[in-house]
This record gives sequence, C-alpha cells and structure tokens, in this order.
Amino acid sequence: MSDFIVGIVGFLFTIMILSYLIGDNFLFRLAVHIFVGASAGYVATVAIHQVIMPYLIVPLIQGSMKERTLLAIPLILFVLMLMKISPRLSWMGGPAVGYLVGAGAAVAISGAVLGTILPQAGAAAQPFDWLHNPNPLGTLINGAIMLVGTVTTLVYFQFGAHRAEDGSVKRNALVEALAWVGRLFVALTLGVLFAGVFSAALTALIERINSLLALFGF
Amino acid sequence: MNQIIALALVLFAALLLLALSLRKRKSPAAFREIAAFARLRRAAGLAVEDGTRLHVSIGRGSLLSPRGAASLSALALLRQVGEQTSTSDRPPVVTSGDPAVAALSQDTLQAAYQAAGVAELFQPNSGKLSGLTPFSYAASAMDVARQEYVSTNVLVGDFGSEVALLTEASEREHATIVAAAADPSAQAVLFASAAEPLVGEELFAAPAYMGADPSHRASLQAQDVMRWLLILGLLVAAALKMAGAL
Amino acid sequence: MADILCPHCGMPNASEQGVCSFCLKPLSGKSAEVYRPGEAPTKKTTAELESVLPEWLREAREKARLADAEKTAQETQAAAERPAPKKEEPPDFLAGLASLGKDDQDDEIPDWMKTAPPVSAPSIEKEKTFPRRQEIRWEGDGVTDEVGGLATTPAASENGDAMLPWMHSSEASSENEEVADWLKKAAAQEEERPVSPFPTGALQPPVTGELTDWLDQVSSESAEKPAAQEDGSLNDWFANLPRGETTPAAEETSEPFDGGEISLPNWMQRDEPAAAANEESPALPSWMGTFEPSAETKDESAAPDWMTRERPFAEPQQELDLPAWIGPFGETDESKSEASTPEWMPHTPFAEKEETGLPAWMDGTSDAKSEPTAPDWMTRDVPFSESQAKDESETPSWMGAFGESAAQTENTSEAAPTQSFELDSKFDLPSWLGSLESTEPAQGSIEPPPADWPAPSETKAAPPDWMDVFRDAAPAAETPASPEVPHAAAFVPAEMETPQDGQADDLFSSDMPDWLSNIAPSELKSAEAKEPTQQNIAPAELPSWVQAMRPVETALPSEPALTVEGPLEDRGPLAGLRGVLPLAGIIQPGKPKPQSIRLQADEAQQASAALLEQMLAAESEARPLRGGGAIASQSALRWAITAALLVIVVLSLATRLQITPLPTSLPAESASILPTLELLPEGAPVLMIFDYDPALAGELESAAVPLLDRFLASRRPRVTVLSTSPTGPALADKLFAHELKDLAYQSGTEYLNLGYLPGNNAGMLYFAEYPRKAIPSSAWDLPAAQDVTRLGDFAAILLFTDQSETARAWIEQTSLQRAGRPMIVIASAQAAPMILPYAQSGQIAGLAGGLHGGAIFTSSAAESPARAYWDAYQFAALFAAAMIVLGGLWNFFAGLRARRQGME
Amino acid sequence: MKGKLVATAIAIAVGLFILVGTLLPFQILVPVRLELLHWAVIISSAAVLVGIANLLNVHMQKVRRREKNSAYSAILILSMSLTLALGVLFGPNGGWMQMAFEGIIFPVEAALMALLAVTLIYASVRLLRRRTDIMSIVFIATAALTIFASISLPFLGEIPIFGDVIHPWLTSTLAAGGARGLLLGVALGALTTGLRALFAFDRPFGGK
Repeated sequence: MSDFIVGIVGFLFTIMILSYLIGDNFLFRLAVHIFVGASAGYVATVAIHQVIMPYLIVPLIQGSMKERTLLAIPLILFVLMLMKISPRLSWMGGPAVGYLVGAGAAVAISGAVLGTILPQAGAAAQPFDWLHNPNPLGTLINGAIMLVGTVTTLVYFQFGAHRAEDGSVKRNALVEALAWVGRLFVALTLGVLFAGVFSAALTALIERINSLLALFGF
Repeated sequence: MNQIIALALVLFAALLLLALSLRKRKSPAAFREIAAFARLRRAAGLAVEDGTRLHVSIGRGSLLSPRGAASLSALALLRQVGEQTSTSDRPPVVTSGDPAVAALSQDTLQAAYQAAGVAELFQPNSGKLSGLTPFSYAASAMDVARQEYVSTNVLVGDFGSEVALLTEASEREHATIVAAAADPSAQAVLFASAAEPLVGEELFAAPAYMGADPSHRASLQAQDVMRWLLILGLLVAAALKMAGAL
Repeated sequence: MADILCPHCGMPNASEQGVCSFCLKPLSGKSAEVYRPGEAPTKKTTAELESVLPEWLREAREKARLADAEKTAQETQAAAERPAPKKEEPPDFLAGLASLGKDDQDDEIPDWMKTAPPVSAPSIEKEKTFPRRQEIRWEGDGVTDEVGGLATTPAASENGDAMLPWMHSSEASSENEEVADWLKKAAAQEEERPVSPFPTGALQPPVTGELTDWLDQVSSESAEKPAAQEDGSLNDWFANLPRGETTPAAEETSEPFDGGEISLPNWMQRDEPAAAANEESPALPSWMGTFEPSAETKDESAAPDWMTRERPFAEPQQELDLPAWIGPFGETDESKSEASTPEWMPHTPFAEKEETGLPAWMDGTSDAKSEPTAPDWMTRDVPFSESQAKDESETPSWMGAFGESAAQTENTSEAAPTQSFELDSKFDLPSWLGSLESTEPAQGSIEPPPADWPAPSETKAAPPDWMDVFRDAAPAAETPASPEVPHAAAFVPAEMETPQDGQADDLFSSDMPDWLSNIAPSELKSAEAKEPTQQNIAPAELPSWVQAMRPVETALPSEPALTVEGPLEDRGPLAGLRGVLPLAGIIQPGKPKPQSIRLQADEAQQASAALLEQMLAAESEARPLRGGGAIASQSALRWAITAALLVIVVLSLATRLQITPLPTSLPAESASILPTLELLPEGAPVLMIFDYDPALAGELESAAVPLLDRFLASRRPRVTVLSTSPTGPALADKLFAHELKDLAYQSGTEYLNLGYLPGNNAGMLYFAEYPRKAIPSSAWDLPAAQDVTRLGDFAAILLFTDQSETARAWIEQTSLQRAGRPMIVIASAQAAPMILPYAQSGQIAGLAGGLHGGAIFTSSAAESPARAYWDAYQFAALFAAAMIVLGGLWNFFAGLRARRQGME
Repeated sequence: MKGKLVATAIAIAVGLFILVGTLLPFQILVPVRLELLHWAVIISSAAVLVGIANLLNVHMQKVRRREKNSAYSAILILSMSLTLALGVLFGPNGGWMQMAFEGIIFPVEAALMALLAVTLIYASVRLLRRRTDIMSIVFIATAALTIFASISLPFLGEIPIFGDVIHPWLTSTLAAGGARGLLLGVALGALTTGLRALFAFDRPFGGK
C-alpha cells in the first residue's frame, strides 16, 4: 500500500517537474519548494542522527574521560558555530569558521598535490614504458598524443603575458601557438564530457518516463 | 616518496607565492585577456548603474573536500564583486549549496560592505543557503535567478551538471551569465550554455582578474611558474620512462 | 575584449559578435538604443517613451496637444505675413531650427531667420545699436552690458581677424530675404511695447536656485522661510550681476513684490485672462522680436550666435569625446552653410513640448500666483536647498569646481545641478521619471557652460579650452559675452535628454538658460527691439528649453508680453519677461562684481560629465522588449525538442522495443572488471560506496545492476555499504530492495548499511585509517562485517559515483590503506572520461561508465534496466546527434548571415 | 576585530597542522591530523544546523513580509519542518523518511536531471549562434561525434569504425590528454588558492 502511495506521489512530482519543459509554472515551483524543504529536512536529520549524535553527544555522555576532554574543543567550536544563527552573535562564530577554512585549505592543498599532480604526472609518463608493453608503437603514439594534449592544455591556461607597445596584452608567439593546439584539446575534451552529461541526462529521462509508464502497467 | 615530493612542491609553491606577493613591482603583472572577466566587470558596473541585482552563486563545494578550493576562490571573487556592487540599489544576493560556505559567504559579504564603507547596508540574509543537496541547491537558486531585477548571474564555484538548470533559468530570464566551475562535466555544460564560460583553472584566476590584490596576482604568477615546472616534469618523466630509467 | 551592448535587449555581447547572444538581433541595430557608460548618446526618439508615461502625464500631454492644435491654427492666422509653418509638428521657430539640421544643400533656415531683416537692414538702427553696445563694459565699471561684448563682436569682425569663427558659418543663412519681412513686421509692433517697471536690481539669474528662490518664498508662506535669508542670498548673487542703471521706478515697481503678493512668472499665470489671451496669441515667440539687432549684426556676423555655438563645441568634441549630441554642432561647424540645428531637433522632447504648448504641470500652477502652494517641482526647492550640504558631498568630482563657486555664493550654490539631481531623487516618482529628472542637472553640467547655471556661480571659473576661440577672436572687453555663446547651445542638447513632460517640468523650473542673463541688458537699451512680438507672444508659452534655443541677439527684446500683468524685466537675464521676479522689490541693486563666465571644468571633468550624462540618459530610455520574436522561436525550439524526445522515448518504452543489439566489444578499462571480481573468494567482505545523487540513480543503477547481478550471484560476497552523500545510504537500500531483490540479500548477515560518512575527504581518510572510528556503530559486529577492522580487510571496493572528484578523492585517500585490494569504479557517463586516466594509470582495477557500461555486462536474455532502456536510449541519442549537427549548422549559417546583415 | 584575528590564527594553525601531518611521513602525526579532521567534521555538522536556520529564516522573512511568491516559502517551511520532525523522531531509516525519500526527493531529483536532456540539446543547438569560434565548432563536432559513435543501430549494433575505433580513441586518447591537462591545471589552481587561504591572504571569515 505504502509503495503504491509512494508511486503515486512520485508520479505526481515527476509530472510537476517535467512540466517545466513547457514553461516555468506554479506546479514546477510548488514541487521544487516542497523538494527543497524535504531534502533540507532529510539532510538535517542525517546530520543529527549520523554525525552529531555519534560523534559528539554520545561520546560526551558515554565516552571515557579522555574522550570527553578531547571533545571539549570541538564542543566549544560547535557551540560557537551555532552562534552564527543569530546575526547579533554571528561574530562569535569566527573561530569555528576559521577552523573550517584552515582545514579546508590543508585538504585542498594535499588533495591537489597528492591526489592529482603526482598521480597524473606519473600516469602521463606511463604509456612511454614501451619496454613492458605488448604494443609499444601504438602505445607510444597514443602516449605522445596524450602528452601533447596535456602539455598544450596546460599552456593554454598560461595567464602571464607581456604588454605590447600598443598597450595590448599578448603572450609570446610560441606560447600562443601551443595554446592554440591546447584550445583544440580543451574543446575536444569538453565535447566528450558534454556527450557524457547528455548521456546521463537522457538515461535519467528514460528512467523517469519508464517509471511513469510502469504505473500504468506498461 | 610521494609525500616527500609533495612536500617539496608545496614548500616551493608557498615560498614562490610569498616572494611574489611581497615583491615590489614597478608596474603590475600583465595577464592575458579573458572575455568573461571583462563581462563580469561590466555586469557589476551595470548592476549598480541601472539598479539591477547581481546573483552570485558560489556552488556547493564542501570545505573539507578538494572542491573546497573552488569555494574559497569563489568567496574571494565574491569579496571583490560584493565590494563593487554593495552600493547598488539592489545589493547582490549570494546563494550556495554548502552550509559552511553559506556562512562564509555572509562573512565575506559583510567584509565587502565594510570595505566599501556601507556596512549599514549589509543584510545577513543576502548570503543564503539555498539547498543542502546539489539539485535542491540548483532548483532553489533557479528561483533566485528568476527573481525580478536579477540582471546577471555569476555562477562561480563547485557545481555539477545541475548547473545547467541555473543557466537554463537565466537564459529564460535573459540575464547575463558568467560561469566557472571546477568540475569538468560542469565546465562542459557551461561551455555550451553560458555566453562567456570560464574553463579549467580560469576559475581560480577570478579574484586576480576582478581585483588588484597583489596576493591574487602573485598566486597567478606562481601558478604559471608551477605550470612550466610541471610541463618540464612531464616531459622529463616521459623521457626517463622511454629510456627505461623510471 | 570589449563588449558591445545589444541595442535591442541591452545585453552585453562580445565585440566580435554580430548578433546578440540573447535576442539574436544584429548588434549594430540603430533602433532602441540604450545608453551605457562609455557610449556616446545619439539621437533619441522620445515618442517611444509615450507608452511608459504615467497616466496623468499621458493625459496632460494629450490635452496639451489638443490645445496646441487649436493654437497653431490661430497662429497661422495671426502670423499671416510669416511663411506658413512647416509640416513638422514643432511650431515654426522650432521647425526652423529643425530645418537647419537638414543637409546644407537645401539652404533652409529657421523661420525666425526667414523673418529677420535683410542684409540691407536700416543703417540707423545699426548705428543705434553698435556704438551703444560698444560702450558697455562687462567688467562692471559703470554701465555694463554682457551683451555689449557680444554685440560688438561684429564690429570687431569688421576688421576681419577679430571676427568670431562662428560668425562665418552663418552668413549664408543671414542673407535670406524673408528675414527682412519678419523684422518689418516686428518693427511695426514696437510702439505697443511698454517700458519695464522692473529695476535693474530685480534681475535674477535664471537658474534653478534663483528661479526657485522666489518660489521658495512662495512656499515660504507655508514653510515660513525667513525672508532675510532670501534677501541675503539674492543680494549675493545680485552682487555678481552686471551692473545696470537703476531707475527710481525700479524701487517703486519692486514694492508690490514684497510681502505675500508674489506674482509668478507670466508664463505660469495661465489661469488669468491675460494668460488666457496669451494662449490665444500666435506662438511666434517674443524673442523673435529681437531680430532687429540680430539683423543689424547680420551683415557682419549674420547668423544668430546660437547657430554658431557649434564652433566652441566642435573642438571639445574632438578632443574630449563629448557626447554625440554635440556631434551635429561639431559637424555643422565644419561646413559654413551648415549652420544648422542637428537633425534630431524635430524629434526631441522639446519638439513634443512645443506641440503641447505648455507642459502639463502648468495647469497645476495656474493658481500659483494667488496662493503660495507651488506645484511639486517648485516646492522641491525647499528640501533641496536644505539638503545642499549633503548634496554637495555627493557632487561628482567633475562638479567640484561648481561646488566651490557655489559655496561662495549662497543662492547660486542652490542652483547647482547636482543638488537639483539630489532633489529629484528625493521624490517618489516613477522610476523612469525619477531618472529622467536626475538626468537634468547632469545634462546641464556636462556642457562646457551649463545652461542652467548662473553667471555668478562661474565667477572664478577657468575657461574651457574651446573658449579660446573667443579669447583669440574678440577684444578683451567683449570676451565675457563670447563664451556665452555655447551656453544655450549646450542647453539644447542637455534638455534633449528629457523625453517626458514630467521631466520638462523640472527643466522649466530649473533651467532658465543663463545666456539670457548675459544678453538681456543690451536689449533694454534697444527698446524698439522689444516691440515686435509683444502681442503675439505670451512669454508664458515659452518653455525654458525654447528660450535656451534662442539666438543671443534675438533674445534681447524677446520676452515681454504686454497683456500679462506684473512688472516687465527691463534688463538682465530675464529682460523682457514680465512678472517673473517677485522678489525683485526686496532687492537693492548693488554694484555688480566683474564676473567671468568662464567655466571651471577641465577636459577630464567634462568627460566625466559626458559619461554621467550618458549613464543618466540610459536610465531615461525606455527599455525595448527583448526581441520578442527571438524569444518565441526559442520557446518553439524547446517545445519541438521536448516533443520529439518524449515521443521517441515513450514509444520505445511502451512498445518494449528491443531491436537494437547490446554492445559486444568491451572497452579496455572495463575488460578487467569481471575477471577481477571473479577472483574474489566466495563470501568475502566487500565494501560498496554509493556516492551518487538520486538524480543519477537511474543511470547508475542501470550501469551497476548487470554487474552486481553477475558478481553477487556468483561470489555471494558480504556487502558493507556506506556513502559520503547523505542520500547515498537510502539509494543503496533502494537498490538492494528493488533492483536486486531477486538476490534476497539478508540485512545484517550479508548486507550492512553503515550509513553516512561525513567529512568528505577528511571522512574518507579517517575511514581508511580507522573504519570503525569513522563510523561508530554497533553494526560493525554483525556477521556482514564482523571481521573487518581496517580498510585492507575488505576484499574489494566498488565505488558507484557520479562525480570524478569523488572518485579521485577515494582513489587518493585510500591508496595506501587498501593494501593492494582492487578498487572498481562504476561511474556516471558524465564522470567516466575524467576517471579514465586513473584506470589507465592502474590506480583502479576497472571502470564502467553509464548505460553503455552497464549494457556491456548485460546478457541479452537478462531483464535489466540497461536492456529496457537500451533501445529508447539509442533512438533518442540518434535524434540528439542529428539535432546537434543540423541545428548547429543552421545556427552557424544563420549567425553568419545575421552578422553580415549587422555589418551592413 | 579581535575575533577576526583569533579566527585567522586558528585557520593558519589548523591548516598547517593538518598539512604537515599529511605531507610529513611520520606516523606519529597521523592521529593528530585525523583528530583535527574529525573535529572539522563535527564543526561542519553544526554548520548544517546553521544552514537549516538560515534557510528557515530567509523563507520566514519572505512569508512575514508577504513578499511575492511567499506562499511557496510557506510550503517550503512546512515541508522542511515536517520532514525534520519525522526524521528526528523516527531517524533517517524510519518508514516516513523512506517515503519522503522515495516519494519526493528521488523522483524530483531524477526528473530535474531528466530536464537536462532537453536543456542540453537546446544549448548545443544554439551554441554556434552565440559563438562561432574554433573552440565552439570543435566542441559541437566532438559532442555530436561522441554521441553518434556510442550508439547502436537497430539490428546492426555498433556502427563500424565509429563504435570500435573512433569512440574509444576519442575518449581514451584525445580526450584523456585534455582531461589530464584540465585536472592538472585545476590542481595548480587549487594549490595556490589553498596556500592563499593558509597564509590568510584570503580571509573569507571576514577582515582585511
């Protein structure tokens, strides 16, 4: 029974959202506002039950002395962060926000270096390991093309330039030439990604329509 | 081994950034022209002149993820744009999809208003959390983009493909869109749907192009130096790999 | 790259674009211009603004038009000798101005010129005029007349080199025979002209502040503004006025204006019989009477100086990039016979105003004389003057100079346009009207010598470069007059920015052209010159913008309308106007200080002024609807795409079409997935990470189900589920409860949902290091995961994600702790290409992406979402590819065509 | 002002501790870094509550001021309060929350994603009207080719050459090279942005 109700409700919301294809209308706005409210409530629930309770409240109540002592700092910061709810006391949330920014900066830096720069640099060199490759020539050619794509794409984003006598800002000829090639690679990559996004969206559309038809026994 | 190299890289980048920031230059460094930033500057000016609103959407990148860098960059941009448009009849409205970033957007806006000398005009609710999931954020931000008097939508930060909903809403309202995203799929969507998309790392250049803060310009210069180091590294690594030395 | 704004929708576009990205109209379109900073304003057709007028204003305009229609008929009778008015809407003199804007080939000159005396004008009059004028001293020693200098310029020009450049430009037009006829007629009317009872001291500079001063007094009866202040202020500016003879009559006649009985300017007394009579009177402006002197000067300098104002402007325009409306002046300057009013003249709001005869507000002020409550636009002056300090602080830098001079002279400071701008902003007008009003002072201010600023405010101003023309050309004694020339000229285009009557009201209230103040005194002395039009013209029918366009000479005897009660200004700025200076009586004439009319505005200030004027003008522009046709076609395209897509998908799904074979070739990155999973020991603990949003659940499920069907069925692993997305755990439950229900996984023993892992990368790392701490739960002790204490205890990790960033984070954060356990990524098609490098680099054991990735693991017999969706997907994708190619080509060529048209 | 200084000091200290703990290969630093990150998670959970309050406040204000479309805001407040109340009472795995998820959140999000199918076709069709530079042309050509090469024709299956040669080569070689360049570029940007925040050149929490 509940499945049926859920199916009907889901059907209605799907129709309301798809009505946006005809034009912006109140059904769409209604569905969106209900959805935004419901998803916010859902995420808040998850945060309370799966973060605040197990990470903070339960250890404070049931944890050892050491755990409680360790939790004093996050507890203070937690309370300070809650001060941001009130515009008057918002300034007190500074330290908590500062903590998040500092942690975020560190995560961003380490993520960029350890997660992307080093692994991707290594991966770019991988195809050139022709000694341990069954098809060295093909791999080398593909590797070279990929390397050219990677290098020229990086060059394309070069920001530094010099000011010409006529006041215009230009990059030097070599950089411009490489950047032009890089621009093609960037466009090509974005084109492939765009096709991927479209594929995902189309699958979602098919899944939605399929669910609508399923309700009518198709 | 990786950690050592990473540490060396970070130290080098940090020293470079510090050196370039503290360096006294006769004339500011010149950077290539990026049309989207020219448009953004113009849009900010026009918003003040014709009393329209600027909608700045800074994405949903959590600070505790690498995507947080996009949010930090968007906040730096917000500071510049907020300062330029704070005196508008209709002050800018900021939406975000991460609660911590939303809180930061309020602080940033407040700082921008203070810098512009109109602290009294600041309204905490002008920095709002529009949703807690990517699509609820986008759907709610669509509502803001549809809002009357929004002449320009600045979508800069961490988005996914849901950003297409925002560009669609903006286009239906005939509002200008200046957009940049860290996620490549979002970049692809923006490339197709925004008049002046920013691609790749151009997102991180936004603060330098919109303001004259030496540290922002220095970070772009540092980025360029690191870029060429990286290119050199890639070529050397490929050569060594071919030689079987790596 | 510089942007250009679409003339249709006002949206910024890349400069190389020929077509607006927003409304798809050519960017070079001339219509519906919306000014933006940096753009030079061009001709404005203000008729389009009619639609945005508030109702009251539309009605007022309508009424005025009707009234004007009748009036024009009467005028044509009354001015029988004059050539019939042109077909243009504007009355004859304006039409004359307009006609000057035409090509110089057709030697058209304004009607007032046509009616000016011929070259061979009575020499007696000439002698009467010139010597007298040459006696006049601007610098205020004794009998001074600002216009003296001006009038003597022709004399100077007689010896050739001293002739002002602008004088050359109008000789041709001055030779028109019709001018003489007109003057004869004018001369015939002279006897009826009365002597003005106004004392010299009654003169007030015709600027906002001044004009509003007495208005202040009008309102002061209710506002109780101390009269002393008025006196003081008036005396202040008066001290700066050119000195003229003071007649006892002046004091006498000034008395009636003391106290409550304040006679409003005659052009405001429309309810009085006299005024009514004036309405009836032909619209030949009284200033036309002044053509006698102009005719006298004609043989040397021929054309009235307003026609020659182009010269001073032409040069600044080249150097300073002055707004385009100055363009016509500049252009006309280049060819002599081109002493013409720019072509925009017939289209200007003034043309419209001329149609209406009197602006709407005048009806409202009809009883202004009898009671002090003045209309809004007048009473604003009170708060305005009060808010001066604040206003000054907000005065743009380029106005600083004026601000300073304003500080020196109280009442002149009140006239500062910036304040009147502030003032306007105080009133709750329709936005467009507010902006219009706000444009006014800026307009005044952008002109080298703003028309609505009094000479006193300019006392210490340095002359702009263009005035050098005069400095070089005219003798020292005459220089003061010469720079006056541009004033009115500047005033015209400034006014031009006001497309609404409501706006014109303020112009009326504030912008009495100050060139009048410099030329009036001489007109007193040529009494006969005041005669001609006294009966024909009701000064009340002269809006200030019309006065602004008056030729300097012709202005001399212009105003008086004998049928109007009240004292007649007999000299000074308002000479000839009757009853405009109620405060005259309380002012004692003082020795006028020598004043320079040099404008204190350097090039930068003028450029800033031009910019501000353009910005304000942009606000006064009615925004055209953004390309309606384009919008409709865009919607149609959307609907067409929607309809086609829905039909394709619905038909394919409803008919359960399965005619498209599933893919057979396995991509390299997916080839190793099944072999890797098949190697896992049976019942081994496996970690499944559901890091995708419900939005992509359809795609991820269709990609994951075929693989999981095979893997779970063959190895029956114990599954532990978690997600860094709050909705992930629910999606995992949904997947196992619906799509994988046939596998009948038992919760707790075979399936454990740990739920949400907060903290993104931090959480991932924490989980990688201490799984049980990262997600503290008693569920860990359930059979599904009881033997797992660290990440490496999982036999394999399956990541379902829609974000390459999430995949990257998991790959990076768990690389060490995985201890070589395989990680397989099932990704959305939108993320797969970005995750591919990690698969190629061997950081992950395999990658399957999107519906295609699911289809490759689907056996054609199996009933899986991938199979169900496959045909619909293929047809829809084919349609999409075709649309992108064909639509892209169409738009490509359409864009090129539009761009070409735009260039043409 | 002092608050800002404290925030800045905390940001720098925490950032450096975590960064050093990540980059220095000393095991002793790992628990410190993890604890600091664990605290960050707790604080960010408080941010969720702040965000909920902000969302509530913004829409309450709309309702109070009877702004345009404030009815929608009232509905949003209602749905949020109801979901939150049910969630707090029965937990995220409770039946009511399951219904809210499967009846509202899932279908709406999926339908919103479905809208993109039309939006993206429309955007790509109109792209060359907006911009006709080389990048746009290559972009459109690649997108169309990728979609076309990935499809199977009725009865025939994958399109020869397109499906088995061009598509894989396009995605795994050409696009992979550009994708790697994009990833590296974004990483460089993230690195410098992170350093700016770490050195408090950027202080999004105010000041400066």
